[in-house]
Amino acid sequence: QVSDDVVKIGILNDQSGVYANFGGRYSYEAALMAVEDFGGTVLGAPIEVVTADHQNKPDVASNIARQWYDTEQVDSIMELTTSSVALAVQALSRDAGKITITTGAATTELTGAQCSPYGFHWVYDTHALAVGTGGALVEQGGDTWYFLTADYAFGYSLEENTGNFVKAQGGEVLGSVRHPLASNDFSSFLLQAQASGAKVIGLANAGADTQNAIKQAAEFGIVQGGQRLAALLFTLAEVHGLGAEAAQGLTLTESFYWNRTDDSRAFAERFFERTGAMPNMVHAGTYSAVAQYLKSVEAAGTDATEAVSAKLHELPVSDLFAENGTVAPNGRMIKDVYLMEVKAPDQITTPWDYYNVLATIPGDVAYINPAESGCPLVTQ
Amino acid sequence: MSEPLLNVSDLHAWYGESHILHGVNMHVNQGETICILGRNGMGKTTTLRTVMGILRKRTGEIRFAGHDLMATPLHRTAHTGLGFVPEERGIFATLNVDENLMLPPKVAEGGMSVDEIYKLFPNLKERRNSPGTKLSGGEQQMLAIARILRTGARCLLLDEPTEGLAPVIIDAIGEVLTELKSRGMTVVLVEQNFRFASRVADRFYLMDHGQMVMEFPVSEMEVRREELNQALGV
Amino acid sequence: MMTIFGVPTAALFGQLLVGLINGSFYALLSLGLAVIFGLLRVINFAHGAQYMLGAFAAYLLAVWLGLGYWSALILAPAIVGIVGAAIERTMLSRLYKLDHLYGLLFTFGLSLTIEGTFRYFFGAAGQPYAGPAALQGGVNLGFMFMPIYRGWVVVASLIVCIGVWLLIEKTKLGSYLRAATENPTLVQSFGVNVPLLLTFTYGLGAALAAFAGVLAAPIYQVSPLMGSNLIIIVFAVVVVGGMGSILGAIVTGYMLGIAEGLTKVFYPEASNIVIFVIMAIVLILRPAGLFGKDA
Amino acid sequence: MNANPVSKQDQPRVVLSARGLGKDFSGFTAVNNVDLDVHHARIHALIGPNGAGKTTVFNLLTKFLQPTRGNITLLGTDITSMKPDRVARMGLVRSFQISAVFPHLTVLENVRVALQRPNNLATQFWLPLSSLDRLNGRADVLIDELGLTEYRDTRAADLSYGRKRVLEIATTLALDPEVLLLDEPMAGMGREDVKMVAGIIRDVAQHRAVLMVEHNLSVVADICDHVTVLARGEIIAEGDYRSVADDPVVRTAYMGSEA
Amino acid sequence: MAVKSEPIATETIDVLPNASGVRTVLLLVLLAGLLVAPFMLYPIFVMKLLCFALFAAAFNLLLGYTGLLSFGHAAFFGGSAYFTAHAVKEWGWSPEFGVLLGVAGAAVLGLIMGAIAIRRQGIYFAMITLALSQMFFFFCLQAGFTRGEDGIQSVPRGQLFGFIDLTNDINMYYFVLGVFLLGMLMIWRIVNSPFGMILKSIRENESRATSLGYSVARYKLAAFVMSAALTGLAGGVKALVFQFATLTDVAWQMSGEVILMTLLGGIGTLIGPVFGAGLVVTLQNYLATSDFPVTIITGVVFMVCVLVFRRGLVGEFYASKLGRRLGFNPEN
Ligand SMILES: Nc1ncnc2c1ncn2[C@@H]1O[C@H](COP(=O)(O)OP(=O)(O)OP(=O)(O)O)[C@@H](O)[C@H]1O
Ligand SMILES: Nc1ncnc2c1ncn2[C@@H]1O[C@H](COP(=O)(O)OP(=O)(O)OP(=O)(O)O)[C@@H](O)[C@H]1O
Ligand SMILES: [Mg+2]
Ligand SMILES: [Mg+2]
Repeated sequence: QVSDDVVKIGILNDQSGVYANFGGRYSYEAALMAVEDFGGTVLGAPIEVVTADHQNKPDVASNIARQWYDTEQVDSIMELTTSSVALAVQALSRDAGKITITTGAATTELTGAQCSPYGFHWVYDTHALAVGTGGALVEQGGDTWYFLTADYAFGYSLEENTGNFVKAQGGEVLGSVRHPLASNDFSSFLLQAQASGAKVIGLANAGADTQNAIKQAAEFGIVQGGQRLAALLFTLAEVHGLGAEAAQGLTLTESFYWNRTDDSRAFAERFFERTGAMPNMVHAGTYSAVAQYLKSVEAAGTDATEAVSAKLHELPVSDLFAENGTVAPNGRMIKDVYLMEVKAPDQITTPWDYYNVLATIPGDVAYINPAESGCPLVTQ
Repeated sequence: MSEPLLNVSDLHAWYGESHILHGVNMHVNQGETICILGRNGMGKTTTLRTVMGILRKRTGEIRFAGHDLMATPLHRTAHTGLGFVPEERGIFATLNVDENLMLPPKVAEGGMSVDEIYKLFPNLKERRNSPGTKLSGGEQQMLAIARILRTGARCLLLDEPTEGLAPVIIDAIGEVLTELKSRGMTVVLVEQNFRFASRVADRFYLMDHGQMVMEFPVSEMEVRREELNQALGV
Repeated sequence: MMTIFGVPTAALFGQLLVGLINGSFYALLSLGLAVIFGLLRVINFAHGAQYMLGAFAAYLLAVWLGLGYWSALILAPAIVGIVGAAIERTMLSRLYKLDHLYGLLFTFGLSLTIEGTFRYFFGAAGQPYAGPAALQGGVNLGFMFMPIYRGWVVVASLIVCIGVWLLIEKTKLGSYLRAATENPTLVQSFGVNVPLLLTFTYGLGAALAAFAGVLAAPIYQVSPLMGSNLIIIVFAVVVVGGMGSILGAIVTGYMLGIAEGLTKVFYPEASNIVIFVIMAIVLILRPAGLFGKDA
Repeated sequence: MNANPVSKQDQPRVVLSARGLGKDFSGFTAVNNVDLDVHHARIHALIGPNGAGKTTVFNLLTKFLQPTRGNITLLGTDITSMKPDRVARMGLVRSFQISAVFPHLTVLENVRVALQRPNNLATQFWLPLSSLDRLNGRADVLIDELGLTEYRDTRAADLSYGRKRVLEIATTLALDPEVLLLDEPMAGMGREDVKMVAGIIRDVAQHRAVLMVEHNLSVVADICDHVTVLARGEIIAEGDYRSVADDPVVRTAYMGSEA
Repeated sequence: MAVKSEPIATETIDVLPNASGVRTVLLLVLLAGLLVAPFMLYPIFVMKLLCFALFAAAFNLLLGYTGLLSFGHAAFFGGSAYFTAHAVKEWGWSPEFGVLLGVAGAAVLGLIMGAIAIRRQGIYFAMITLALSQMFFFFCLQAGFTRGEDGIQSVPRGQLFGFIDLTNDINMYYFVLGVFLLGMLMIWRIVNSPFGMILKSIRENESRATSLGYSVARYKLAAFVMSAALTGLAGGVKALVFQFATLTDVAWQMSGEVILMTLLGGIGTLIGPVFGAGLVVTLQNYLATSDFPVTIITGVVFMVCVLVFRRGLVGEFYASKLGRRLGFNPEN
């Protein structure tokens, strides 16, 4: 019942670009851990994990995915950092009848208008980020916003979600400026944001782009001038990269924090031994996704796409990443997300213990109600 | 007689695969002006370029003033006192006349001063700030010669200095050469213009297919006229 | 708030300053390109890679040897210059006899190799590099907040540009260099060691790029691809200025940086292409470039 | 020096003329106030010291340079502001001071390239190469006339210098030009070639106008009907060779001891 | 006596008596290989190869036969991919018209870019085309219809002539092969035509061509536009094969890649670029999922080609003894 006598999982993500630390090779490591924890075989067939670098280019990603499916018997592809890539690969996989579980990308489109019966979105999305970080800042009085947006699907989605949320809370969006992915120089964009006079500058970008923007904002005295920066997608990896000094006080949203429960701590220690870094939500989420996929294969008794997807939709998710997760008909895995604050350097006692958890946002608040997601698969 | 200033023996040279010089033998004494005659393409220019070391695919022996030129890298050759005025003149377009004139480093004492040079070539003085290639052919030829006179070279290799020049200018160049000779300059001249050559040269070589086939002093010029005309295809 | 043409002065001056800083990099890089092109007739496609090498040299000097910014500012260009000279000596010098396009293609391959190698070892993401402590912070100019370090970049690039220009236009060395461009064999037959001169020139050009790289390191991240897109803009700058014109490269570099800054204020959508548009217009009106002599 | 046989020659008439022609190069006047009439069926020599502006005059006439002053008329049409290829199509064709052939094409192909244009076989990218074979007849006649038959299939690069010049003249003649401008056609040629080329020029001039720059005064004396002497960009003398050569101004400015 | 100058004696090599027969056989073997290829190899891979081979051959039409090095051909390749993808996906055009639109679009782009660039020569030309294509790149980055970094995804392959289903890889393959052969045939014809002869003479001596009455600029422009249009043909088909049009295809690295293919195969040889493209694409495919960055290898290959074998693989073969015995001429 297992095609080609092997269950093969592809981890496709950015391993050398701006998101190399965000997911990167460590996601692959997390996937390997999940396979080992599962015992290395499922239904008597060996489990294999392959990986490739898509360089954040949707066409490169599609080519690799196509080739994996056509010539290398890959059964499902996961991780898929970068929204444009995730959208492309999810669409292609849907045509090819293969499962994708996105853990790295953020756009709500994946479970919205472009949803797929075989596509799953596991870790977070732009809506959750908007509700988390956006909500917190508006609450603190940041009611006028200006966005610095990465110029592709993810950026638009994040800007739109956050903007809508801000407006819904009675705030105002003064404008936005778009920058190409992997920009070096944010100074002129920052100056425009500064000139807008908005109270909050929303950084609708991610990875190294956000790090750079924060650093350069400091150079131009933007925070001194009284404006706040909202790093809308910022994880442990980037906090570590930027350093606690520069990152202190940032508010951010993640769906996982390693130092939150015993289970997560135990996983994190093992992960640290293998990689030298603590996991962020993408790494933990990839572990969870692989594990859940294997469980579903086992439960379905086959690796056939239809059957496994059905199980993925059906089985509850309960592991170190998600305590009580469920998968909605549009493919969205729904669980709690957390609002965090980066501690001041002098408060950090354990290495990597960067966060205070400010609030837990329940899954049904964080994520769009599946019925309103615009996904045609959801029967109203 | 003492050792010649320049002595070339059994010199062979190649352009890529084609063997152009087939054992050239020639010598030039201190203070002498010799002239290499020969039809087009017989290897006159090649001889000069090989002696100077510009063409490096060569065998044989070249000695100049006690130096073994076969073993001397091109940029050291000038420092032995050899100066070269190429057929195509080699004026630099991006430098003006003055800069062109000042370009070659001084290799020895005793060169002419800039004032002396401009006295010799008044045309050049007039155009001293124009870019080199904006000069006409004749002006360029003068500049090419003038340029070497400054460096203090003791032996000049001159390749067809009168080519494409007007008769008055040729006259002027003839005077310059006579003047240089009186100062003890040694000159190796390549010429097609035999009337000009016989005015300035002490001795002649006739070149044919990459070899020197005849050698005679200027005094034998008249006697050999017939023979020469035949050889040169006049 | 004061405005000019409906644009707040702070934004206007801010963008002008950013433009001037970008212009400083354009000028330094196009200067190096012009020097190399002017004398070797090689379009140094690896210039962007050498700029990156400068930044990386500074970064690695700091990581491995703990050397600070100021020593890197001297050492990194020296190292890159020597590497450049070695490459010229061993490889590039074989191409002078051929069509100049081969020089372009060779350096293109070189840049791919260098960038690929650094990408392999350091990833495409940037590495942070700390600027000198003395130049941290900024001054409030009233209309805007100017980071001191960025001011220093403008000053340093101006000094270097003028210095190099004087070297080439006003010294004997410069006239050797210019003459050697046209007829290296002849200059050599005059007793000048031309191959050495060319090696020196390429080294100088590479060092200039590396100098720009060190200046850039604290502002931008140090990343393997930092030079690869910049180089094309710099090409356009050189074309606008007039290929091989040293002065043209410098002046155009600053001018286009500022033009780009202004575009960001008035019509941001076009800021990426404004330099190329200017290039097209200049080519139509003055094919030899603003400062170029008619070919 | 002997006069040309006038018998089978066409009647002279002005085909190319320049009035008040002048050219400045950034402040330096290379050519000034030149009036020139070139006649059909005559050989007109332009001589003068180096730097007199002869090549520049050629460049002006053929429109490779744009004159600063003055105007040029070709066959009754004002061509002062035309492009060089246009002028060439009107029948004014030049040769270059430095020989200009297509080195990697054979002699035949060189000539055919010239023949292609008047025969409307230049833009057809859909036709096979063999469609050019119908030009071979005409090309062979030219090649034969100029004594290149032996070299018909030799690449131009492999020809001797003199033959390259002859080939250049052949391609020029292939266009059957009204006016032929030759810049130092004999420079760098062996004596035998000089004679041959002089003969060819004399022949072709029977039915067209020739304007040539030449330093070789014996050739000028031999074949030219009319001589214009240029010095410092201006015309200092004009007339047949003898009268010009006897002119004391010309003697001091140009001819020196050789006259 | 005249200057005696024999034509330079080249090493005499007897051309094999049945040389042209051997060449025909070689060609037929190649053709047969292409016909059965989709059954032996991964069809998408072979299609990619054919698209790039045509791209390189079209590029070579300009570089190899006109002597113009364009560093901006990605604009035509990627531009055409966008036009085709947009027409097919958004307007529902059939694939053949989509590709034709791509070709027309690329030709228009070529006309505009060419008109500016041919004002200069040599390296200047290369740099100007590079800059102009970069300008087009930024245009594509910002224009709405290209969808920026996301690209035009899921382009339907549709039905060729309304009845051949191209979603089938084998059908698609033969369509691509047909286009490829057609393109190569056109290039071959252009090169060996009266027009090609003039291009050649312009490359050899521009001012002489002018003085013979040829409007050099127009010929160059015409060659540029033809090359752009054929490049567009390759680009449009590629968009259908991969069902994708992205910025990668308009980026300057793509222009570099096509130069590499041509250089590696042999500039100025008709099938050199085909082999070059084959090698580069195979290499990239092989390395795509390995850790080792392709750029290093590409870069090194570039340097080696330029330094030691500038004639390229096919060119070197032609110039070799065997090649010459088979009657290939390294000059052409
Ligand atoms: N760069 C070159 N490559 C190959 N062969 C060459 C080259 N230069 C000259 N030759 C050949 O070498 C031979 C000798 O040429 P050289 O220039 O020395 O003749 P020359 O006697 O100076 O003639 P001229 O009077 O025309 O200047 C000729 O047959 C010529 O074709
Ligand atoms: N492009 C230019 N720019 C500036 N000056 C020029 C240019 N071309 C020629 N000249 C100048 O114009 C004058 C005439 O040059 P031209 O080449 O016409 O002389 P010529 O009579 O043909 O001489 P020659 O017999 O030596 O070839 C010269 O003094 C030259 O320096
Ligand atoms: Mg000679
Ligand atoms: Mg002249």
